[in-house]
Amino acid sequence: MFEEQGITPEGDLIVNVGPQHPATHGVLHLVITLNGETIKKVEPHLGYIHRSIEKMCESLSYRQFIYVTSRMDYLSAHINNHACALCVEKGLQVEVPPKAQVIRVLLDELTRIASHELWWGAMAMDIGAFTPFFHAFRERETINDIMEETCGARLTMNFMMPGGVMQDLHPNFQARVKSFIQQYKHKIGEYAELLTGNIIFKNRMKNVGVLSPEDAISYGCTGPTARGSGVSCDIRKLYPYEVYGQVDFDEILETGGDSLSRYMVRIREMQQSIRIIEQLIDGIPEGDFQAKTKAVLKLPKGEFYQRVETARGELGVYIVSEGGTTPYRIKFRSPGFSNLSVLDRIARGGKLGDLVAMMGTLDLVIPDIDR
Amino acid sequence: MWSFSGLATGIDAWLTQRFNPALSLTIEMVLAGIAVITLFAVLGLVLVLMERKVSAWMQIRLGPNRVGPKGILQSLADTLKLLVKEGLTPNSADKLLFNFAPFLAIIVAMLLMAPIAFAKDLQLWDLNIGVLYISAVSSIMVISILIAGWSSNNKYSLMGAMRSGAQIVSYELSAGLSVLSVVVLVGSLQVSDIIKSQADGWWIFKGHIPMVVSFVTFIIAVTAETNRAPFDLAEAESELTAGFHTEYSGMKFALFFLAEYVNVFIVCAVGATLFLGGWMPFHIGHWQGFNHVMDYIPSSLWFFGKTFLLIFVIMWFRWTFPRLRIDQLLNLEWKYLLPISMVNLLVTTAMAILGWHF
Amino acid sequence: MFITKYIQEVWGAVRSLATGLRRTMYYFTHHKEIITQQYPDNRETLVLPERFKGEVIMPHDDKNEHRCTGCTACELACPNGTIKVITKFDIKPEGKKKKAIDKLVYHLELCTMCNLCVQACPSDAIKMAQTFEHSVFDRGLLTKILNNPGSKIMDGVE
Amino acid sequence: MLNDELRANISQLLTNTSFEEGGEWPTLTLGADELLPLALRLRDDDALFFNYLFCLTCIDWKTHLTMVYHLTSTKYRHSLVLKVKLDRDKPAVESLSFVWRTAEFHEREVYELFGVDFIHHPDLRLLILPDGWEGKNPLRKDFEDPINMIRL
Repeated sequence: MFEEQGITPEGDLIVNVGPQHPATHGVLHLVITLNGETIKKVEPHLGYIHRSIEKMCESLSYRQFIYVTSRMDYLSAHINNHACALCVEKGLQVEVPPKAQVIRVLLDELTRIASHELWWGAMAMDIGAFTPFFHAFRERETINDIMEETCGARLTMNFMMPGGVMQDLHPNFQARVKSFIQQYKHKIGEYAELLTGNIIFKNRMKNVGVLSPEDAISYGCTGPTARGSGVSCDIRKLYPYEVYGQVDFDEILETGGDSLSRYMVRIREMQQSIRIIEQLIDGIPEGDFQAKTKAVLKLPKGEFYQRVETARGELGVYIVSEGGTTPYRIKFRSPGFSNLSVLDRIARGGKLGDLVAMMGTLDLVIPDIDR
Repeated sequence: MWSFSGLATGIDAWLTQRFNPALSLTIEMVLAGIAVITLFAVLGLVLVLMERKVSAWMQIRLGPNRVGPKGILQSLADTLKLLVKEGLTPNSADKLLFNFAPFLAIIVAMLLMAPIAFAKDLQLWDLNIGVLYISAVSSIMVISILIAGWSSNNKYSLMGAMRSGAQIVSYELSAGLSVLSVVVLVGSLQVSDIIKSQADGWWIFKGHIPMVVSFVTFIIAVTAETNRAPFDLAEAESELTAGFHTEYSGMKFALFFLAEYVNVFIVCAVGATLFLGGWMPFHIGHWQGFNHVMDYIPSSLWFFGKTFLLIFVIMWFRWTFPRLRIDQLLNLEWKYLLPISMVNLLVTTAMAILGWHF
Repeated sequence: MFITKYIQEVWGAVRSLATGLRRTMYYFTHHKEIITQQYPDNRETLVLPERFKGEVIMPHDDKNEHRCTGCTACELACPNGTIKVITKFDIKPEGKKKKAIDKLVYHLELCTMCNLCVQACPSDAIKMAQTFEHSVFDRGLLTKILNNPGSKIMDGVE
Repeated sequence: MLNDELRANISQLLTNTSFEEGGEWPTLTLGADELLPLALRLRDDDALFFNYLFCLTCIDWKTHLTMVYHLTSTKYRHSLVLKVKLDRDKPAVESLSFVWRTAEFHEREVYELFGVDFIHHPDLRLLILPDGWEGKNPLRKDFEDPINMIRL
């Protein structure tokens, strides 16, 4: 009888959070065991948006499969495409022209800012502040407009292709990015006023969902989630790709391990992205935006692994090729999947209100987890 | 000058002329009821629109602007939508209590209208324990929320109701204590007495810092008592989807919604009455000339102006702050607000005894 | 001391809240900052960038001629099977047979606007249009035939 | 060269190891029963310190299955690939979820997509697929689903 009503024999409530729930931002389904307000267990049930992208990619050619990956982590679609393009290039051993490299990095960083903007607004909404959401979207909208002008789409651009990028930058790109940087620097102070400095917000975030560095590594957490615990894991620094080795930026590390640290990592990371863009925007090299590639791409027999840093952490693309025009097996090591697995560990003992704060700062994108 | 008391006595005289006293009393009661219900409906429409506009402007949006000129008929359209929607009752819910809870909420809100002085001589019932009556009746509100949460047979509703219970019961303390500090100064619980005592200046100005402190605690406490953000844990939508009214739909949901807004209006009216002089115009001590000029502004305008100012403040809070967690919410009350208002009451009492106020 | 710490705590909290309130008040009073676009009303002035990927179209010139040779490069490039090229054989005046398109069927409902077909086209016959209001009541209407009826290939396009 | 040092180090640790040629990182192929002891040694040895399993997957080679483990060390920044050949009809391998906690979710994913049985896994259930998909293994090459799979 108790089982039917969702009560454990100990008298704890079993509550379904999701798949339709305002805090899950998608179709994440968490089954949580609650003792009063205190969380005893969190069990994720996934797959509500599982499209088996890995299987789909097995029947698509090396040029075609890239567009599918935009639908994984749709907030950093560019970076997903970038990872796939890099992995194919690694197999083809194609040298990407310098101009294409700079364009890719610029768009990556803009995507990262846009993704963090959305995270900031959505996380603020999770913990009950509505206004930051709209303020974040104002800046995100500017980036989307820039993307639209150059790539022709706002969310799933499919602008990267093996060998370079699909089109040259739009003539307005530089001027618009510069004006965006000005706008952004002006607005970042407002973010602090609205949320970062707020005493209620700080109390909601401090010592909530503490993740130790050992756990972060063992659970495979990457990106801002792990860097909030002081684990250095920025792929852009450790294994530089494209022009990341030549630009000057800091890897943001916070040592608290709690939700506030993860929050601060992302806020400071946005400023680092601005720094990277500022260094690159004036010196876009002349030349081709695309390397010459064959009409039909064939990867040599072998295995290729490429890691990139998306807005959420380390994305790994693992292509196993049999020498054909389509990948034999492709695996996307998505950052959200590993980051989600740590939720049970950090949520236990917290309050129900803490769960949304933790989910907010883990920055879960459900299509990225389900793939 | 034209006054509401003339109108009331006129109606009374006209009725008693034609009917026997019992019938005329009944008719008067019905008239008063109709007036309150009309006020309810108007308040609901105005406050919902106001909330939407305030939130929109704070969020760099335009807000409703399609229905009617500048969107002023938006809430009417919303009401129409809610009226024609199906009111679902979950299968496993306690049907009687489930359907009763929204009515209890609205009845409580209606009862609270009685002692509020909307303008000079416009008061339904000036009973001698007016403020106590408001504190007492507003506590019944929590019962309707608890009934709604319990009878829905939904875990979200239940948790929302339990949170709300803990919250309202604790915040009633500091709200009561800050009300009490005014009562101590006035020496009466009657609403008309409280307003009259502010003829030479409002209590927030006359009462030095202790009154300001109790005004601030009052605003915080009533924000919590009416379940408004940042204390909207009972319906924290990112945690409990909609809290105690998760299972409600259609008109039953609308009643809860209306009750929330009317409660906001009532607590702001009480705040305006206690601290800002109710319908009393802005008077400064013995500046007769200035006071006379102020008297030319109608008293109802003063009352509604002050009330809506306080409502705006509460909305301003809602659209700026994140929500508190349940333990922080209770910490705030028991560790900060309650000690502060207790010390404050002590100081106010000393002030009243020694006659230090103006 | 305990009391000073307590008061400092309260003061700091109140100040942090006041900065937030000041910021929202600023936006409440400054309506110029509103960025809302009133979409259906601004249809006339709405300009989409020329690269915007709305749907695939085949431009025709005023003589009702297009540039498509029917090489099926777009069909092969498409990851979703959105494009289907149906070819026929034209008889040229000099009696030679020449391959040409009969219909270029485009399934908008399958299209992900990935731009790969436009990239693959060797004769620039198709391009992306800047339309975006694609909703229709009948799904069949989303299957489009890109070449106009009676159109033929432009001279000089091989 | 980091990879060469690592190869030498591991060769000392293990007799009769054979590294696969090619690839970005040193690749070890081993039997299913050797995996768990080696994994523990790789993690606990101070000179190797492979504390981070960054990718765990499986490949269906039609004749057999291969488990692929990508390991790296956050201290020395060297990486290693472990491969375990499994029988296609009854694939079973020791679970690594006690060595690296991230393996728990990844192994559940591999279990449902490839049907690999992980021995001593704490909670081996379907993770992504809905109930009723046990034993169907959609990522295997011979999987057919005429309703949901569209072939172009």
